[in-house]
Amino acid sequence: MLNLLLFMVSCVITNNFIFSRFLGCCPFLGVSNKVETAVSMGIAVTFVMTLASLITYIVYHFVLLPLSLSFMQTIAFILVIAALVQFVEMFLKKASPSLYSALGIYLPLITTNCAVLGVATLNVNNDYNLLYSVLNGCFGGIGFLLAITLMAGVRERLESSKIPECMKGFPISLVTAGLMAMAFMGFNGLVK
Amino acid sequence: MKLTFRRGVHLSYANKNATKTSPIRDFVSDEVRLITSMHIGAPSKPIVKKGDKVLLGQVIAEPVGFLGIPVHASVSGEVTDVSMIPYLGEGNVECITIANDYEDKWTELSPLGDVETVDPALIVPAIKNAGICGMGGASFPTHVKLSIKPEQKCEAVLVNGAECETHLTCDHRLMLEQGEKIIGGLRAVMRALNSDKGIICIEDNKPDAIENLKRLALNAQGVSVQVLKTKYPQGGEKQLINAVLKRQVPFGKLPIDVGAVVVNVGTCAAIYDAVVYGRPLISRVTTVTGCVNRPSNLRVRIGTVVEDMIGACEGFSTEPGKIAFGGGMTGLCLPGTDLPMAKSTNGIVVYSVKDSKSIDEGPCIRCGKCVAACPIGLNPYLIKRAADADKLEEAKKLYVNDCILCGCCSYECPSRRWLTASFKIVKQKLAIQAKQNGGKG
Amino acid sequence: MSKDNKLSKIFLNGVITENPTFRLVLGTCPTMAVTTSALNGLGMGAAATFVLIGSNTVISLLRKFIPDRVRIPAFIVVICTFVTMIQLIMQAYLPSLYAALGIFIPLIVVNCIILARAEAFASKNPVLDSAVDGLGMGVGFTLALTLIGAVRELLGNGSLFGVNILGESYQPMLLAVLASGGFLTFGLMLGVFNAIMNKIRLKRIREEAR
Amino acid sequence: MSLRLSTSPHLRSPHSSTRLMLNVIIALTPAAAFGVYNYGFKALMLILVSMVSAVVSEYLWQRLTNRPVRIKDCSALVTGMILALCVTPEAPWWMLVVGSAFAIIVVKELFGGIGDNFINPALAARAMLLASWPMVMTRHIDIDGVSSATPLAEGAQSQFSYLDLLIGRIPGVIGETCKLAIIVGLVYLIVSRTVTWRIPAFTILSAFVMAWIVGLDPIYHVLSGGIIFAAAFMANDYTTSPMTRGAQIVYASGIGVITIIIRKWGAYPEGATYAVLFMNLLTPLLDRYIPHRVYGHSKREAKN
Repeated sequence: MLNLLLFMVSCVITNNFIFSRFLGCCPFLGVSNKVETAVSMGIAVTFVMTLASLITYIVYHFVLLPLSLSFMQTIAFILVIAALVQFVEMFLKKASPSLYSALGIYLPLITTNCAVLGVATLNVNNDYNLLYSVLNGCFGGIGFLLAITLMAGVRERLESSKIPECMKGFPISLVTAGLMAMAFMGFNGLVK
Repeated sequence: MKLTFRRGVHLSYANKNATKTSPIRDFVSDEVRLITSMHIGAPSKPIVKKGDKVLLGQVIAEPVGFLGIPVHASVSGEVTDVSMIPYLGEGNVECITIANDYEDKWTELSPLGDVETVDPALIVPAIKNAGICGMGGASFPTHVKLSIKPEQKCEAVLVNGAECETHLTCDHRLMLEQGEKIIGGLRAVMRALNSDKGIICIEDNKPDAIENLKRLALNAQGVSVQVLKTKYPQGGEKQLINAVLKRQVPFGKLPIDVGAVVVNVGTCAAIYDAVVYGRPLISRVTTVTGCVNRPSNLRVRIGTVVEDMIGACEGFSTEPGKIAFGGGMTGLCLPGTDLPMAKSTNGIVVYSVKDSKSIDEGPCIRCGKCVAACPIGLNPYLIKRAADADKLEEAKKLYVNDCILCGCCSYECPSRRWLTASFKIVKQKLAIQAKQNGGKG
Repeated sequence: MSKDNKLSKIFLNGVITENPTFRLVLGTCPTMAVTTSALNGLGMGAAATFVLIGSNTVISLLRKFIPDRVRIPAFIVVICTFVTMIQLIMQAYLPSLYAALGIFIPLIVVNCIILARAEAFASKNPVLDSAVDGLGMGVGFTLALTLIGAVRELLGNGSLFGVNILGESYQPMLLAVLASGGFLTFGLMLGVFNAIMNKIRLKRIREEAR
Repeated sequence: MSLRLSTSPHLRSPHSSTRLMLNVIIALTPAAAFGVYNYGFKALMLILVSMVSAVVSEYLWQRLTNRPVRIKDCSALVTGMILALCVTPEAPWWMLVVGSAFAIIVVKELFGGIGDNFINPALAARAMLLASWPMVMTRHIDIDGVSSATPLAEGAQSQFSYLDLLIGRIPGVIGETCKLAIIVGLVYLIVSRTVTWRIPAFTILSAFVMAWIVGLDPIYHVLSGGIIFAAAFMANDYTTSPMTRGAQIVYASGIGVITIIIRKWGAYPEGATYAVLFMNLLTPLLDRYIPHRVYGHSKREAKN
């Protein structure tokens, strides 16, 4: 039980997808202008990462391994994820239009979010069982949500700042992320 | 127990010392200039013309519209001019000039008699006829404030004796010297509103006034004195209600909606005169202080010209840099000394050239002192950010319309940013916008 | 315009004018993740270049046959094929580099540069142009990654391509090779790059005005 | 006679930005003086090097980027001084130069200068130094100049009495050891109305409670390490701390709790630096989601 808890904490903080694994940086930098959109994006990513962990686990262990097609891993995963995102989009449109209007526009972006394919690949590389895979997806997503929300909060604050011309946009966002990553370093060793 | 509201600022009140012990002096000048828009609402309509002889207290301009109140001659003599003059950011207003013949002959008055026996229904009309408006600075017509709907109940009448502004001591002196009138006026208001509770609210930096009114209140039914902590802007209507009654007036509502009516001490004394003697509002106490040789509290006729009042205080002590109607936090700058004071002018403060230097804005250091000071609970630094970028909608979402322009944020700002000033502009712009939209719809 | 001239223009476009890292800021994840040393940057860049050239060529060849509606999945399948190829090749011949780059080799699939070039260039242009475009973009990416890797390696380790440069007395600034150093170095280098570009643009405008 | 027209208010508080920064410097002086008394000339040199290089970095940057030079507001001096006070007296001087330049240029000026940084410059610089040169930054000497372990290092817990901790007879960084000197400075800050009591009080209180909950000696943990220094001079840094009362309380409590979490379970023996940095990240969100209630509006309305 304690192990599980520590694992979750490590997924969210010490092994944060953004600040220590560099996965999902594009949406992290691109969709963090406003807190509201950042939160929506974070939730969408968490959702897809959790589902993707589950499904890629099944695909890998019940299809690829028995057929000894594990070298097809990447191609299989990316197709599964693309299909999954499509499916989630369709499902949301039908089942919950309000949620769809909030998250809808972010879903297509998630297909090419490396955090999603990353978590699937990491699960396989680390030999996680089903529970750990899903937890890795879910709490990794929550870590992403945390990171992008904090980032959006800071960036909203920076809106009217007198940032030098050459640093505007990506450069200052990257420096911000770097300083944030430094603050996260304090939690190193929290999970041995 | 001393009560207060949340946040606000602690000011230095040393600048009150110059006048706080000097008794009220009477001063009458050769000429008065009475403008017709001394109150909020449509300007009154002059009914005299050049050359007319007028008596003291005679109606010289008639009320117009729901908020209207009449203007009375504050001296007896001859009308020498009726013309438009520019006045304090209101554009041109009509002004009636009367040369004083020093006879002080009263026009025919209709007193109602003792405040405890008069028919309550007659009190509010008498107040309207006396031309009384809020004398604490807001100049809102008092009869409108007291005309409450039948379904509304006034639980308490608050008398505002906080005088939280700097420099000013006119209310303080009035409470010391004419406490009976204040309590009498309060009783009249209580009877008019059928309210059985009257609370005189005074900050604890005026212990002599508190003592005086506490003693006098013993003989008045339902009247008590509430001591408040000294903090700015304690005398703001909303803050006072919050401090004393622990209630907040919802946005867009009036104090009466939470069962309260707030009346200034000066207004109370004027109401007493109007009811008991039938006298209209022709004079008031005004503090003249700052760089003048003899800072004083003057009882002057309404419409006295600033220059004459400064003369009554034996002139400037140094070269003046800035002269303002009102105290240091909300005072309104005068372009010259030839303007007359009005019914709501509670003080004239002369600043030296040194104190009038323009202040350069520094960058915001986000110290949060403005947030900690705002008595309304706004985020002045955010509103200023929106204002600087001319984002009116954003400023509106940040509740800039709730701002009471008390000046706390500007006072506290270590970077000397012009917060209150820019909020005033934003509010004006929003008002214009709302008017235009209203016109279209 | 001669053929050679056009090709060299396409090539330089990828290397400088539209440098995927410094101008377009695409594919940021590997840019920061693997650039702890110049060699890793070079390796990552080379792998991406291989995939870029391959996918651009194949997609350009197939551009008339792929129906518009399924083009994105089709592109991904093509890209994925090349990624799997390079993955297997590296696993076999460069196991240590493969281990250092970790999951960022399979993640080339979702690297926006590659899909973006397929969509914006290869699906509209002939084979040779597309291949050169892939090469240009790849070289631009490789150069940028190697440069960032070199700076981080120099600061964080005092060495360049594994060779000690700054001597024994240099106390390495470990931060540069940590995650946060990745963000900071990339951000600051991007800022410097922008400043230089702004200067050049300003100069050009001034010259034109003259 | 020409009269100036200006909008109210006509009075301004005596606290200018420069005055506030000078107050902070005055408040830091006892801690700095004790550091110099303890560790000698070397500590004094480090403090001066740090302050000077901070000011020089700011001046150069502002000149090079054609911005108004604002070194007169003394904020760079404060940053440099705080940075020097939270490094070990064993640090080489060039490290302070790198640290101050990083603090001023990367953390502050790149974001637009004073008031625009989102994270505490001195602390970010300390974290940077700690991450870059961990061996040097964690080398400590005791007051006799013998290298030894800080009171928070494993196995060192029983070596020091509460009194040792309070008056600073312990190894540690230049300015953080003598809690008494820091408290004197803090009291000055509060009395001079430079800062309010809320953030320091809640930081220390929450650390105390948290230490007690997780079974550590609360008095020992509050008195050792940088928690009191952080509470006095870092947590209530104007620019990076929240402004509304509720947000300040959450922020300060977060610092105390995270400090103890890092001390108990983390890899670093001392967590105050990172706790403050982490809560700095939350500041914009706290300010936004825990606003003051606007007079005459309901609470729910105020959140949007």
